[in-house]
Amino acid sequence: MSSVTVTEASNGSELLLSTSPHLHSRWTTKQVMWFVVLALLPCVISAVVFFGFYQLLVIAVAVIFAVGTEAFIQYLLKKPIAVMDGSAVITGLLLGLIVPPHFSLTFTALGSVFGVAIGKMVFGGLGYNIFNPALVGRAFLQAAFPVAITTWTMPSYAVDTVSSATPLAALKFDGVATAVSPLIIGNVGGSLGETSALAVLLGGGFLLVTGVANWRIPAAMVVGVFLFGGALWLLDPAAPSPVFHLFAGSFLFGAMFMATDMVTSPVTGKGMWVYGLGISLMLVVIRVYGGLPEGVMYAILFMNAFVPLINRYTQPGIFGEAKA
Amino acid sequence: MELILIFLSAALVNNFVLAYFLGICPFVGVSNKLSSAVPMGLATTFVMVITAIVTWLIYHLILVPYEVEYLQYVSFILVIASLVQFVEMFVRKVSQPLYRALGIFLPLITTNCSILGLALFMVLKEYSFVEGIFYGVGAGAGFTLAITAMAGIREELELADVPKSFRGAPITMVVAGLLALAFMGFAGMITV
Amino acid sequence: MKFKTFPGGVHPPEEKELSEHCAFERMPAPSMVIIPLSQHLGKEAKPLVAKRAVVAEGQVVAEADGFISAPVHSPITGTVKSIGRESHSSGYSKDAITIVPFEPKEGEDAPAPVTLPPLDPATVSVEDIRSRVKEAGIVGQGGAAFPTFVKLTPPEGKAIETVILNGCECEPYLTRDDRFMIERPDDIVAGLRLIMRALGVHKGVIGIEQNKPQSIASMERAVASEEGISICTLQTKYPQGAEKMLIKAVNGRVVPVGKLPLEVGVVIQNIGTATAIYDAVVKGEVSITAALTVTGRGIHTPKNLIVPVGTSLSEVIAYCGGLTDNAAKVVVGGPMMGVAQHDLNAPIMKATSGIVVLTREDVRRQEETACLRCGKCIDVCPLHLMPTRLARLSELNMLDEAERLGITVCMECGSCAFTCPANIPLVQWLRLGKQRVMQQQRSRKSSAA
Amino acid sequence: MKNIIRMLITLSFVGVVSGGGLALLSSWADPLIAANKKADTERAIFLVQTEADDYELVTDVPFELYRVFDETKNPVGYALPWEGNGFQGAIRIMVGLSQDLNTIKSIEIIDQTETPGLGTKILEDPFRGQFEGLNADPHVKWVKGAPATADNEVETITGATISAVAIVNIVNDGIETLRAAIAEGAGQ
Amino acid sequence: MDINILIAIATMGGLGFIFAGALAIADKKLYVEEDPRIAKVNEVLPGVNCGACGKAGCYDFAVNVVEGEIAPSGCPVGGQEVANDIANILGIDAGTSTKIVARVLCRGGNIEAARKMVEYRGPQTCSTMDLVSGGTKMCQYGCLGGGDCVEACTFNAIHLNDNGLPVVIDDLCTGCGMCVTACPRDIIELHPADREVFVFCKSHDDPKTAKEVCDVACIGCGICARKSDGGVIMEDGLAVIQWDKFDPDKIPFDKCKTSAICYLREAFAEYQVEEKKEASRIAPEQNN
Amino acid sequence: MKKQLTLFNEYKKGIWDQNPVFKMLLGLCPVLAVTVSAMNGIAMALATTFVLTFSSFIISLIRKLVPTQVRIASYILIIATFVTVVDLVMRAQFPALSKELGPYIPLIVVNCLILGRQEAFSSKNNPLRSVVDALGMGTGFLIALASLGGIREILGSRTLLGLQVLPDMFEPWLVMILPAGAFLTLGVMLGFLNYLTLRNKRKTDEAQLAHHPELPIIDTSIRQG
Repeated sequence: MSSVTVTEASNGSELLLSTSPHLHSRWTTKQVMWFVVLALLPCVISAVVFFGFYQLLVIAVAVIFAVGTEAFIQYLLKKPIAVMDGSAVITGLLLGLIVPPHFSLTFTALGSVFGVAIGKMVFGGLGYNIFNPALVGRAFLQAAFPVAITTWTMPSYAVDTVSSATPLAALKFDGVATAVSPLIIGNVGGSLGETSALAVLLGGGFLLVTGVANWRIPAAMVVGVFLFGGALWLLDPAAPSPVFHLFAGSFLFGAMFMATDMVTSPVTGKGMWVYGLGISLMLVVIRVYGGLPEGVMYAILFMNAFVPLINRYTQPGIFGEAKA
Repeated sequence: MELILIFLSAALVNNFVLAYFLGICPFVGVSNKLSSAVPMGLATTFVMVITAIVTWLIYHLILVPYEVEYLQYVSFILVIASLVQFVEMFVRKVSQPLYRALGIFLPLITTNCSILGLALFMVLKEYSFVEGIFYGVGAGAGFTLAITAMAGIREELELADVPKSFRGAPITMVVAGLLALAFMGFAGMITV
Repeated sequence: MKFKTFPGGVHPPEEKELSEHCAFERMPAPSMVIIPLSQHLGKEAKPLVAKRAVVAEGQVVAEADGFISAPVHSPITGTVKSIGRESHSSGYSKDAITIVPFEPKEGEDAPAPVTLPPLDPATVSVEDIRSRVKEAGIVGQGGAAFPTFVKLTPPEGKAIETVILNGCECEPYLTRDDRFMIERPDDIVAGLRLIMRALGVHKGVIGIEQNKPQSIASMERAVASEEGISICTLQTKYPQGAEKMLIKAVNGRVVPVGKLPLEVGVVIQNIGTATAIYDAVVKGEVSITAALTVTGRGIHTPKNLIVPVGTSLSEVIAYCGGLTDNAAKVVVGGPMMGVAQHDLNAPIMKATSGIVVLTREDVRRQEETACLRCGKCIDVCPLHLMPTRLARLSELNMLDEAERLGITVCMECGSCAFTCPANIPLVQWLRLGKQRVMQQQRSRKSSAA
Repeated sequence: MKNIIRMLITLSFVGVVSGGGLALLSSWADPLIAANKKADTERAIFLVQTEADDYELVTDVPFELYRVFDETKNPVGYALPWEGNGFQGAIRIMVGLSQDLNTIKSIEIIDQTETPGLGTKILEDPFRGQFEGLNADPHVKWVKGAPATADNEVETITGATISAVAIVNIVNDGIETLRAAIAEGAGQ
Repeated sequence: MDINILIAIATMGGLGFIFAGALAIADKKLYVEEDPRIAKVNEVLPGVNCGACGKAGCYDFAVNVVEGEIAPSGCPVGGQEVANDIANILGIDAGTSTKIVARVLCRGGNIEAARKMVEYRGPQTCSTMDLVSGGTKMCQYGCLGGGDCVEACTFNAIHLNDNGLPVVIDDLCTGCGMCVTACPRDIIELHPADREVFVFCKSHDDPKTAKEVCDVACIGCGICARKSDGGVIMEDGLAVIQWDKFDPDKIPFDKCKTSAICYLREAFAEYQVEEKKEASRIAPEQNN
Repeated sequence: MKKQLTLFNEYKKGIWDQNPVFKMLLGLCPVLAVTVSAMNGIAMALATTFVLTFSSFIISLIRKLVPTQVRIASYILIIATFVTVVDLVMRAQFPALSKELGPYIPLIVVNCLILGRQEAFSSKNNPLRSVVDALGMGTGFLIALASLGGIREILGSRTLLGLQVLPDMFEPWLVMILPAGAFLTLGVMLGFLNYLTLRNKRKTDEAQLAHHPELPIIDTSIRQG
């Protein structure tokens, strides 16, 4: 090795050393996350419009506790505090949007803490969780406070809505089907963010167009719901129609924001189809046969558990390797 | 139709592991690798079906006619213990690697509560012979499903940055808890 | 219009406009040359000269050692200053011969440059083409620097149908092949003819990415009257120029894992190689210069240059006006697969295709976060691997699983790391894992033997 | 061979000792267990038929049914144990019925596996109490989300609709079966 | 006697008899010969499945020991105690197992070794740094200071000192060699714990370069080799100790200008051990 | 081989060092299933301890007589006998408790803890030692079940041993008395205990470091067994 002066050609400052590639696309984790936050705004707005300003408080509490829990645990584990990547904000927002109107702030906070701590940080934080943290929080609330979380009382200050019961519960327990148009606009009973199909589609469309969310999962879910829901409907016209499945409850919200969560969905293209179809199948089965009116949350959590297996068995054949 | 419902009920709604806490030992112990979890699930299913058959016969042909139902625990467990020992010998003969992988858990399949649980529930629910078999297959399938999903998750978690003190059993229990939460979606679906 | 391509891949900013209009310039002889003995894939060459020996331009200073190896010639007339470890653009110092220009003393005469006799391309025999390519020390210009003569000597019994000339130049920034195609289309076609002769093939295809309209036009003119040679316009996408991807795009064939393109009846040569073959056979030139692009926003005047092999990076950079104030990274090769340099004394080698100097803005730091499992890397991997998983397996040293998932297939094209929003240094981990897996395979093999 | 004999002897011996010991124990325990079970049933009967003093098992129906008498040995109604599906599993209840089968005196849940704290509200008075003196003619109805208005209606439990509805269904099913049986002349 | 009791006895006795018989038959038909000593040996092993013995785990080690492929003292973790136990089971002499520990043969820490004029970006582990132009230290042979060995040690026996060099805690070190495998530069070696003198350098650089890149490099002058009567030989510009002929008393330690050859106790004496940093892997690199 | 522990230590090891639940993960089915309340946990643990102790005693008595092939079958038969005893007695004398613990009493038979101890300990040690070991393990089991049951009871129904300990304001978390709650509580508990263990170990390691400030130490003594 000869002398190592950086020659006069250089300006004397240090050079950078790293592996190839030396170029990088514009996407960053932060950007992906904040895009999702942005996409959730229409839902937040619809929640406030249809259910009143109190809901803003619920959402804020959910976000604050999610972020706080993440930061606190990162501090405990002596990891760099990375809450600014926005993932905890998303968890909080999502959780805030899937609780019923006028939900207790204490419970919201508890769900947030549980979702982030047990649903995410225990697994090692961002990128390693198996289950969608927001849904974990919601499932915990559902199991812990089943009455509170299925109480769809309409706050008096809310705008006029068709019915306080959720369309799905109305159908299941009272046999009352809700028309499609209020489902699209969102002036029906339900969780904060899920009622307005319009707002959900607006945000979801944004995610799909920018490529933040993979289109395959919502597509597979819609196909699935028509396939499985349609089959049951044809067999038994009393069952909800696929269109009703599509717009009622949190199907769209789940399809756009929950199922497409990168961390907890499959990484392979084929896997995404399997995953989406699986969610739809579970969803239709739970909605039609189950004891609960709504099943999006459980369907997604259930399929989350199988994502590692899906990934494993749908991994792409290596280019040039003989297909088995 | 009834038979299918029995199967689904045992496999999903009233999953032995996640709803009844049966068979937790192998569920925690042998779920760290898919390559051992799947055989374990299949072995358990196999033993379950055989158990369902044999215990039904013993119960209905010996214990009930002679009114010695109080001997069910002792007689059932004797049957199960012997059966498991057969399976153990068989596996050992057939595949050494599998025998090594399942390690001490093969003898402990004897103490897999799910198997005795199956026999007892079957008596409790007064299943017919054929129903009993379906129940056994369903319970086995449920166990296999749970342990396979768990093994998949745990293999994935090998790559994850799980805090040190939570590696191994604790995270497995947490995952099982979350799985149980997810399985709650099936509640109220079938009640056979 | 949809052009042919392969599934996967990325489209980084092309940045070719910095240098695509610059005609080749011949750089004057440098103050000193360092000629690494290892400028090619395979065994390094064996030195033939001693310290203080006087060598002539074009003289062989190190001979090929073994079948997969290539001789090395002196690019200048001069005196051997030293033989020993010197900087190398791979980042690790390697054995090299350092030659300083000849300074005549006491009426000594400079030795005359050594040249080879020109051959007539129309009549030259297959053996002559091969031996000339070998003698001239030509190595593949595509990046891997595989000794070209080996590729022209296919094993018995392999039927070759097509020669594909790789004019994709899919690496951003680089414009060397582009310039070759614009400036020397006829020589390229003649070179291709020679390759086809050597291999006994009647079909030649020149694959060019659609972002080089000038080249396409120029090459189309050149092949207009040529029987059996055609142009194939390809979609601009990285890594379109990788052998397997190019074959997939051009004739839809899939090269099996661990096999050469020969397996599907194809030989691929680079545009630069074809030119070099033409020069060696028709003009009798040996491989003592490198054609390269010096570009990037970190350099004052980007250029396409013909540079004597062994010239130090710093001299080339100085010739192009030096680095700008915000230059941050000097990459030898393209920005996707090239090597960042820590020592600008490293010499230019036969297969060096470019020097890209990136600025602080270009290499802005992005924080690394945990993998989001977005699957983008899987979407873009041209070899259909799961980069994120493999990288993690490699990080945790779980080699068996990595091997099972095909880590050794990876060609380190960098598409995954380019696209990764979490900014994980996937390529680095993959490379480490690959190395370890291969080491494990070797030790397994040796213990089995 | 010797080993085989040892195996046979050991296991048989253990079996014999265990079987014998347990037989002895069960001959002590069995009557007690039977008594416990009887006491359970009795307790339930007296809970659903408050003025009852005595009861007898009705033998000519293909299901379990007790006829209940007051202090003066006058029949006051029936106690009907009935089973059906709840949210999680089978629910077994005891239904106290008037002589004409049109009024429910009370119900008592004997066995259930409902969600603790939620489905188990069927055990509590706000719900269970609604059945006291409930008109069962033609059958019991349930309403959701609003207080009962008619005398044959019960209000379901918020959040546990299925469990509550299950009880109503079980009651109706039991009464109907019983009516059919009695219409055929049984139980007189 | 009560008929019920007789029935119970007959039932259980009969079942016991039948299954015992069945098992006996199965035992004959399906028996797989396994040396009972394997199980016994497996029991005395530490059971951490660390692979230090070079086998696929403790059970595999047990199989190999019983088959005589490997010596009873082959388990470095268990030490003499386990070796004796195994020997007892096998009925052979244990042989003496000397305590083996890892030794780090590089003294070029952050202070001694020159650095390249570059900023490295990427994972801060030795193995990955080694891939990128050989890390940021000028020396191509020395310690990279990324702490791969610290990570690799399951016994917490290696720590980095405040000079960025790993040090071994003898009491905790089991000589399993995990650190040796982890080091991409091969500067960690296993030695008997009682060896006191080492050549703390692996550099084959020529004297000029060696001096330039590191203050404590072996520059290949050969003085130690000449005085050592064959205890030290020169290999490609590097002094290498021949342990069978080595005698520390013959080495002129003061003649070694860089103290590349010296007593272990002096080699790292002035540096303190830093606490093992849990988060060192993910800590963000310094800003540019 | 291992040194003989004193009887007291033999007892003590089951409580923490080899706690059947927290350290060895044995007998998890009842641990999870019956710990809806502290009382249930305690009852279950007592029943288990009873079976464990008696079967340990019997098995260590006959340990030399049983051929290996029918070892497991004989052991489990003995265990099952004692379980039936417990079951019959409970059904006869404590019908309420028997109803509560439901089908989990017979499952004591297949509690891996019991068979595990027989395999690992009683079949190799004398009756006295076996009984002491069984009692130790039983105590450890009791501690685990009682604490898990206690936590779940407090959070799930805001009572402890049936007495209300949390104010009415506190809405009970029903999830705690559901299966999911059992798994989660045990998971978090195990994690926390692991954390304590790891921290202790790190402390001892650090103490060792502090003990030798100038490193490394030359250990010239060759280990002689």
